[in-house]
Amino acid sequence: MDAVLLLIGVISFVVGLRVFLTKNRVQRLLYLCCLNFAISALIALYIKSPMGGVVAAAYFIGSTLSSNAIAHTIGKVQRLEGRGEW
Amino acid sequence: MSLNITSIAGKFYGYIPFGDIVLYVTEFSAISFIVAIFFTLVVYFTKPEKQLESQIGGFDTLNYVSLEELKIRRLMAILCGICTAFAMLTGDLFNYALFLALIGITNIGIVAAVKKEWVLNAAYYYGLIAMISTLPLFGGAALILAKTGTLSILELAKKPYDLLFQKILYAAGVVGETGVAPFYAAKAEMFRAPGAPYILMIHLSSLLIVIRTAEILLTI
Amino acid sequence: MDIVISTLYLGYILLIFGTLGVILGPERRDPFVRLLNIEIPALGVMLIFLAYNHTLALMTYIAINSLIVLVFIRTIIRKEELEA
Amino acid sequence: MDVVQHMFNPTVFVGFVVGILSLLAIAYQRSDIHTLILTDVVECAMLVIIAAVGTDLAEALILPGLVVGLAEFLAVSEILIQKNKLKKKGRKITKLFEEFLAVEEPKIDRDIDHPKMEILYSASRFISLLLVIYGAFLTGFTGGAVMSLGLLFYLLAQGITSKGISSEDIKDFWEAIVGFSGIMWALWIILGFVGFYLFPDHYVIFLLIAGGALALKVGSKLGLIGDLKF
Amino acid sequence: MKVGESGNVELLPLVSIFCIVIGCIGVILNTHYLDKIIMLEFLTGGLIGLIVSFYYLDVAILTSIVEPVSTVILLLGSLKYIYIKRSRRRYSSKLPVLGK
Amino acid sequence: MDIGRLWNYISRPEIVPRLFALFLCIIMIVEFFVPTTYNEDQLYPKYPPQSQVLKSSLAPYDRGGEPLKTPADIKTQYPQFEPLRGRITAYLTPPAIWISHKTLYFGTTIVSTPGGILDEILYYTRGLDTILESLTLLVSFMIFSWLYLHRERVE
Amino acid sequence: MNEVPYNLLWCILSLTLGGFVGLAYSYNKYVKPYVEGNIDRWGLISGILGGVLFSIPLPYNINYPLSLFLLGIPLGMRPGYGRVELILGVSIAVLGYLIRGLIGR
Amino acid sequence: MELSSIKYVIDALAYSLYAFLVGGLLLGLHRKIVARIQGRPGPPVIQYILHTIKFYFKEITFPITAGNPLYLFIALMSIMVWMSALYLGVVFNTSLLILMGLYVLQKIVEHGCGLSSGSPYGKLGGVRSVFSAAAEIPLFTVIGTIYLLTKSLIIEDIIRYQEIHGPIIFQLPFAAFAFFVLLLSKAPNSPFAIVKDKSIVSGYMTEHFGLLESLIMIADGIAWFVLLWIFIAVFIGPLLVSDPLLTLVGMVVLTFLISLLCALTPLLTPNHSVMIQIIISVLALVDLLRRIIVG
Repeated sequence: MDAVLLLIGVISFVVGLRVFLTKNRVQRLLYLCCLNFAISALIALYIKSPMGGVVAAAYFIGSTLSSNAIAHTIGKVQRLEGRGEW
Repeated sequence: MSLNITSIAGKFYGYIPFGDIVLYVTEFSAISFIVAIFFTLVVYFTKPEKQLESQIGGFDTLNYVSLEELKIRRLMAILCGICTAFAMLTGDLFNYALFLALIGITNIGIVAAVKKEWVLNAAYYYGLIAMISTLPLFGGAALILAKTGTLSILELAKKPYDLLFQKILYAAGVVGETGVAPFYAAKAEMFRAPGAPYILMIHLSSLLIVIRTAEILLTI
Repeated sequence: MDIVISTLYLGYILLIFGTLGVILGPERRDPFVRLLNIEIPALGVMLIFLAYNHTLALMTYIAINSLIVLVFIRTIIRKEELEA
Repeated sequence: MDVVQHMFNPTVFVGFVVGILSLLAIAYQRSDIHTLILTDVVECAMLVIIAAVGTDLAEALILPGLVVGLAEFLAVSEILIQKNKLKKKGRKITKLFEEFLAVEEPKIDRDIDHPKMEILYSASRFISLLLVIYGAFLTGFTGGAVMSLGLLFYLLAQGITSKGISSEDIKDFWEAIVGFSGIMWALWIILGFVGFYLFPDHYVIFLLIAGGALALKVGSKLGLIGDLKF
Repeated sequence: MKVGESGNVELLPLVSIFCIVIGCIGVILNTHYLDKIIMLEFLTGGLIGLIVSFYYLDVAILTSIVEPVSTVILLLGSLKYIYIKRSRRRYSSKLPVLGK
Repeated sequence: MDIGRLWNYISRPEIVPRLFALFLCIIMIVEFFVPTTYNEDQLYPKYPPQSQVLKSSLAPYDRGGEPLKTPADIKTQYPQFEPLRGRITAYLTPPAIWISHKTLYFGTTIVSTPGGILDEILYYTRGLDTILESLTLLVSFMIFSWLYLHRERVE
Repeated sequence: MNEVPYNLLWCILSLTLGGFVGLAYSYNKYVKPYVEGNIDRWGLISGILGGVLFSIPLPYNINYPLSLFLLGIPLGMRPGYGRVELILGVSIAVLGYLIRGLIGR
Repeated sequence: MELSSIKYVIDALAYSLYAFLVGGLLLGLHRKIVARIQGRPGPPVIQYILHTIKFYFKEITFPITAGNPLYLFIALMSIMVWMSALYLGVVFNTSLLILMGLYVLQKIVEHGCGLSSGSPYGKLGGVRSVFSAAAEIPLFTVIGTIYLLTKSLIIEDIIRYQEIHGPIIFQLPFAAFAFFVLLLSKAPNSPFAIVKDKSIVSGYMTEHFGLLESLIMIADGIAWFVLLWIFIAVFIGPLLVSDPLLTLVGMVVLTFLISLLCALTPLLTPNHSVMIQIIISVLALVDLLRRIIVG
C-alpha cells in the first residue's frame, strides 16, 4: 500500500514537471493524461470508501474526454496552420 | 425607536418585517416612496414624446419611438420606479445594495434599446461603471457586517460604531451605481436619447437614491 | 487544520499571481490570452471558497464560471469578427 | 470562530490587493473589450471580500451575487456587440453560435480520417442529462446554475454537430421560455416568499415550491443561451 | 504536508498543491492558446484533488463533470478565434501589395 | 494646461469608467491601510472549517436539529419576526435523508436539496434579497434577449 | 408649527393690488416709454398719503394694508415714473414710524 | 371638527398665497436691481406677479411633439413640490433631508419639463438641468456638517440649537457659503443659471406656455421664498425666524446681495459651471471629513 502510493506520487511529480517543461504540445498532452490517471488513482486510494471509486471514475472519464477534445483541437489547429502531418 | 433615525428622517411610523430584513417607514421615506410611485404611474401612462431633431441644411426630422422599443423601455422604467420606491423603505444595508444593483441594470436597460451609436456607447460605459462599483458596494457592506456583526440599519443606529472608511467605500459604490454628478457627463449622452418619460426615471431614481444614501450614511 | 491554511494561502497566491498575470502577463494585448489568464484568479476564488468551506458557493461558482467564459468568448469573437 | 477570525484579515487584504491591481489596470486600459475582461477580476475581488466574513450569511450573500454578476456581463457584453455593430455599415445577418461552428478547413491533399471531438458526439447527451438531473435534484440557485450548464452544453453540442438545425420561429420559442421563467419567478415570490409569512404551518410546501421554482427559473433562462442556433 | 494517523504521508494534497502551483505559472507563462488550455486542465486537476482531500466528494464529482464542458467551450472558442485571426491576417497581408 | 480643455476631456464617456476606477483605486488604497477588525459576535455563525468532516453526513452544514421535530439552533437578527426559525434548516427531503444514511461525503448535495441553512437564509430570513437577485437576473436577461432578438432592426 | 402671518399677507396683497392699480393708471395716462424727472400728481398724493397713513394707528391694524396699497401705486408705475413719489412716501413712512416709536417709548 | 379642518385648508392656501406674493415680489426686485446696476430702467417690481396672472388666463394647447400626460403633469408636479416644501419646511419645521429631497425633485421636474415637450431647446434645457444637479452635492456635505454640529436635522432642533449657541453661520462659514452658492444657482441670471440661459430660448420652459407656464412661475415664486427661508432658518436662526417681519427683511437683504452678485458676474458655460460647483463640493467634502476626523 505504502509503496504503491509512493510510486504514484513520484510518478505524478515527475510527470507534472514534464508537463511544465516539455515544448512539444502533443507530448505535453500525453503527460497530462498520465498525470490524470495518477491523480484518479490517488483519489481512489485517499478515500477509503466505495465513494472514492466513484469520484475517481468520474474524474477519469471527465479528464479523458477533455484530453480527447484537446487532442482533436491540436490536430485541427495544426491543419489550419498548414502543418498537415500530425 | 433610536433617536438617530427620528432626528434625521423625521417621525417614525412603523416597520414591515420580512424575517431579518425589516422595512421601516419614516416621514422621509414615506414621502419619497409616494413620489417614486407617483412618477412611475405618470410614466406608465405617458406616451413618449416625438423628438424634433434639427438638421443642418435640410428639414427637421421627428424621432419616433417604435412600439416594441416602447414596450421594453416602459417595462424597465416601471421596474426602476418600483425598485426606487422600495429602496426608500428598506432597512438593510445589503438589501439596499441589491436594490441599487437592480436600479443600475434597469437604467442600462432603459437606454440599451435605443439603436443609436452614441447612446449605446454611453450605456456601455455606464454599464462598466455599474459593474465595477459592485466591488465597493458589496465589499463595503461585507466589511460593515464583519466589523459590527449586523446589517440592519435599525440595529446599527443603536450603537455608535466607527465605520468611517467602510462608509466611504459604500458611498463610492453608490456613486458608481447610480452615477451622480461626476458621471453625469456620461449620462447626459444617454439623456439626450428620445423617450422622455423613461429617461426621466433614470434621473429620478439616481437622485432619490443619493438622498436616501445620505440618510443611511448619517444614521449608521 | 493544516490543509485549510495551506489551501487558503494557495488561493491567495493564485489570486495575486493570477491578477498580476492578467495585468502584466506575456502577450496580454490578445483578449483571448487575457481571458485564459482570468481563469487563474477564478480558481483562486474557488480555493478560498473551499478553505472557508463555502461548498455550495463553490459549486455554483464552478457552474457559473463556465457560463461566464462562454459569454466572454462570444463577445471576443464577435468583436474580432466585426473588426476584421 | 477563532480560525475564521484569523483568516479574515489576510483574506480581506488579498481582496483589496486584487481590487486595487485590477482597478489600476482598468484605469490604464484603453480598449473596450479588455476593460470588460478586467471587470471580471474586480468581481473576483468582491467575492473574496464577502467570503472573508466566513459565516453562513456571507455564503448566502455570495451565492446569488454570482448569478447577478453573470447576468450583468451578459447584458453589457451584448451592448458592446451591438455598439460595434452599429459602427459597421454593411452588416450581414449573424447567428449567435456561429462563432463556434463553421470553421472552414483548408484543403489538404490527403484524405485523413480525422477523429471526431468525442465529447460533442457521444458524451454530450449523457453529460447534459446528468447535469440537468443533478441540477433538478439540487434546486435553488446552485441547481439552476448546474441545470442551465447542462442545457447549454446539450444545445451547444447539438448546434455544432448538426449544422442544419435552424428554425424561423425561434423567436416565439425564446419568448415563451422567457415568459415561463418570469412565471416561475412570480410563483416563487407569491408562493415561496409570501407563503412563509402568511401560512407558517405549511412551510415545507413553500420551501419545495421556492427551491424548485428558483431552479427552473435560473436554469431555463440561462440554458436558453445555448439555444441560439439559428 | 498532512500526516495521517497511520504514519504515512498523505500524498493527494501534496500532489494537488504541486499541480496548482505549476499550473498557475504555466498558464501565465505560456502564450499559445492550446498550451494555456492544457495547463488549465492541469490546474483544474489539482483543484479536484484538493476538493477530494477536503472530503467533499459531490463537489468533486460535479467539478469533474463540468470541467470537460468548460474545456470544450474554451477549445471551440480558441479554434474559431485562431481561424478568424488567420483569415484576417491573410486579408490584411494583401493590402500593402495593393498600396504599392 | 488649459483647465477648460481638461474639463472637456474628462467629460467624454470613454474616460469616465477609467477615471472612476482610478478614484475607487485611491479610496481602496486609503482603506487598505486602515485596520479592519472582525467582530466575533456574528449572525448565522459557521463551525470552523473541516470540523465536521467525517463526523456528520451533512458535512459542512450540520447545524443541529432533527428533521420535522426539533428546530436547529441558529442565531438570527430578529427572532421575534421569525416563527419558523431553525425549522427549515432541520428539514430534509426523503431522498436527502436516504442519501445521508448511505454516505458521509455528500453533505453539500443533501443540504442544497430543499432544507438546509442556506435555504433558510435565502428563502425565509432574507427572502427579499433573493427576490432582488433573481429579478436582476430576469431584467438583464430581458435586456440581452431584446437586444439579441432585435439585432437586425434598422433605425 | 408656524402660524400664518395674516397681517403680513394683507399687507403684501394690498401692496400688489396697489401696484396693479398704479400700473394700469400710468399706462393709461402716459404714452412715452421712459421719462426722467416727471412727477405725477396723483402718484405723489398717494405716496405721501400712504406714508402718513402708515404710522396712524387704526382699528384692526387696518392702516398698514391701506398705506401699503397707497404706496404700491407709485411702486407699480411703469418704468421711469413714480420713482420720486415712492421714495418720498417711503421716507415719510419710515420717519413717521420712527417718531411714533420714540413717542411710544 | 369640520370647521377647524376648513380653517386648516384656508390657512394652508393663505400661506401659499403669501409665499407666492413675497417670492414674486422678491424676484421682481431682483430683476429690477439687476437692471438698475446694468443701467437700464428695468420693469416694475410687480412684473413677475403680473406675468404670472397674465399667463394664467391664457388658453392652453398641446404641441404635437409633446408626450402627454407627462407634459401636463410636470407643471402640476412643480407647484406640488414647492407647496409641500413650504408646508413641510416652513410650517411644520420637519427634517432638512426632506427639503433637500424636494429640492432634488425640482431638478427632476425641470428635466422632465424639458424632455416631455420634444422641442430641442427644451431638451437642451433639461439636459443642462441634469448637468447642474452637481449643485446638489454641496448640499449633502452641508447637511453632513450641520448634522455633525447639531446632532439633528430637524429644523426645529436646529433653530433651538442656535438659540443656545448662536447663529450657525459663524460656526460653519464654509457650509453657509456652499448653501449660498446653491441659492445663487437658483436665481435667474446668476453665473450658475445655465438652465435658464437665454441662448436656449427659455430653457426647459420653452414649450410650456399659457396656464402651464404660469403654474411653473407660481412654483418658482414659492421656491424662492422657501429657499431663502431655509437659509435664514438654518444659518441665522431664531434671530430672524422668530418674527415674520424680520424674516421678510432678511429675505430682502439676501435678495439684494444675490442680485448684486448676479449683475456683476458673467454667465459660465455649462461645463465650467458644473466644474466650479464640483470644486466647491469637494472643498465642502474636505471640510466635512476634517470635521469627522478631528472631531
